[in-house]
Amino acid sequence: MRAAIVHGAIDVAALLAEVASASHGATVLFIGTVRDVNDERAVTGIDYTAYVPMAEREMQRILREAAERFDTDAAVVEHRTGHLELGDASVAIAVAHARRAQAYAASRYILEALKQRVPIWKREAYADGTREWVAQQGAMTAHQD
Amino acid sequence: MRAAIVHGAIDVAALLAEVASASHGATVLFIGTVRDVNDERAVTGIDYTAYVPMAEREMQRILREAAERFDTDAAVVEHRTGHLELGDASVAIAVAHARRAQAYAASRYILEALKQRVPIWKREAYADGTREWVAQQGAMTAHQD
Amino acid sequence: MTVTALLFASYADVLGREAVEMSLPAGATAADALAWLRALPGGDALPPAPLLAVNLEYARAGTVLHSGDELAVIPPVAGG
Amino acid sequence: MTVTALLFASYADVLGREAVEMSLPAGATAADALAWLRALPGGDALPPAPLLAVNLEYARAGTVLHSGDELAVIPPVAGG
Repeated sequence: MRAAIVHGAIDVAALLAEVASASHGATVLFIGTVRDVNDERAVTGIDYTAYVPMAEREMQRILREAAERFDTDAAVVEHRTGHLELGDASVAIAVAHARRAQAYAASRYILEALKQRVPIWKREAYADGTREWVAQQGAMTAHQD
Repeated sequence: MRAAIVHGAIDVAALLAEVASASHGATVLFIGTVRDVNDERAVTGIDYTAYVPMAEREMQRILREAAERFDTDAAVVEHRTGHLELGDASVAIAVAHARRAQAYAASRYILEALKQRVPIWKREAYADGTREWVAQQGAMTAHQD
Repeated sequence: MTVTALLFASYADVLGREAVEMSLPAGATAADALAWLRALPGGDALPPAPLLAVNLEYARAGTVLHSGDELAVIPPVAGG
Repeated sequence: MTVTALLFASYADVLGREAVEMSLPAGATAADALAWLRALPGGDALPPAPLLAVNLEYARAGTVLHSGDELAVIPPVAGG
């Protein structure tokens, strides 16, 4: 189980190789890529930034949670920071499991938890030349007291 | 949307490239691989065979069903036949979608439908030297009258 | 009329072949073809109500066959 | 005592920097540090109750800080 913030292109083949094993019959790979539209605005690129040590720690915690819930022992997640062009992969999650239902469920769990609470931010650049920090819908936004 | 029975190794990178597009932010790839254990028996390899023209037709139909249910326009599935060793990929399904929930749901739908009704068979080889045709749990087994 | 039967996996094993040319009377159904196959040596190992396909589509046992049709007897599938 | 505040994304933009050394009285809480930051030029653009982290862990506003702690003010996240 490995979680990393990376600065260059994500090598999904390497992630797949990392979780591969003859004891797992099911592998689910999720890849998030930069879309050309968000909220009906034409997007031309995204800059991602992260609080790197906390983001890696939080992603590691999410992998441990997935391991407890879904009995996953083979999961890896990488999130890219810096400037991404349309179609570039911002995040990739690879999960291998003996059972396909758990592989899908763990993959989805990791993705949703990452979007909700890992300290990563994105600034979208639009076709009209403007740029804007965008919040993830459903993300935590205030501290709990 | 493409469905094929293939006879050599499945090229998952090619499948990912096939569904990639800047209009899709979420890609889910499922890979089914040969496990070393099934039903507590030590497996050493699997021979897959198919009724090829019907299998391809049925997989195409499943992709069309997924397109209707989940609004998927980018999905591809390949199933391999012949002799597979431990860890070899028997099936790969790549789905890209604007929305991650639909990408996951379509992927799962295609996989379950394939296992249930595409005419493909497998003969497992076991560590004790025996071989056996194995049925998929939950697969259709009798015609409906 | 002539109809081709295709057999797969364990069904091909029990009948010792993967294809059989069947000579059937006009109006014969998929069920009639199945009875014909079950009368072959080893054919009694075929289940009484297997999955059937006619011309690449799953078909009911009552489906009427036509000359040149391809009837497949489909063992429980195991793709994935 | 000295505590380092880290600012990210839109919060770094409004304060014009990504890190600030804060001199705080002993016993100060994360909420006190936040008030200190909000008193800086541009600081009133920070929300009154943002997400906070102390030493890489999400923390409540009442968390007591210690010298050398790292306090991060976390804008709504947007990974994925």
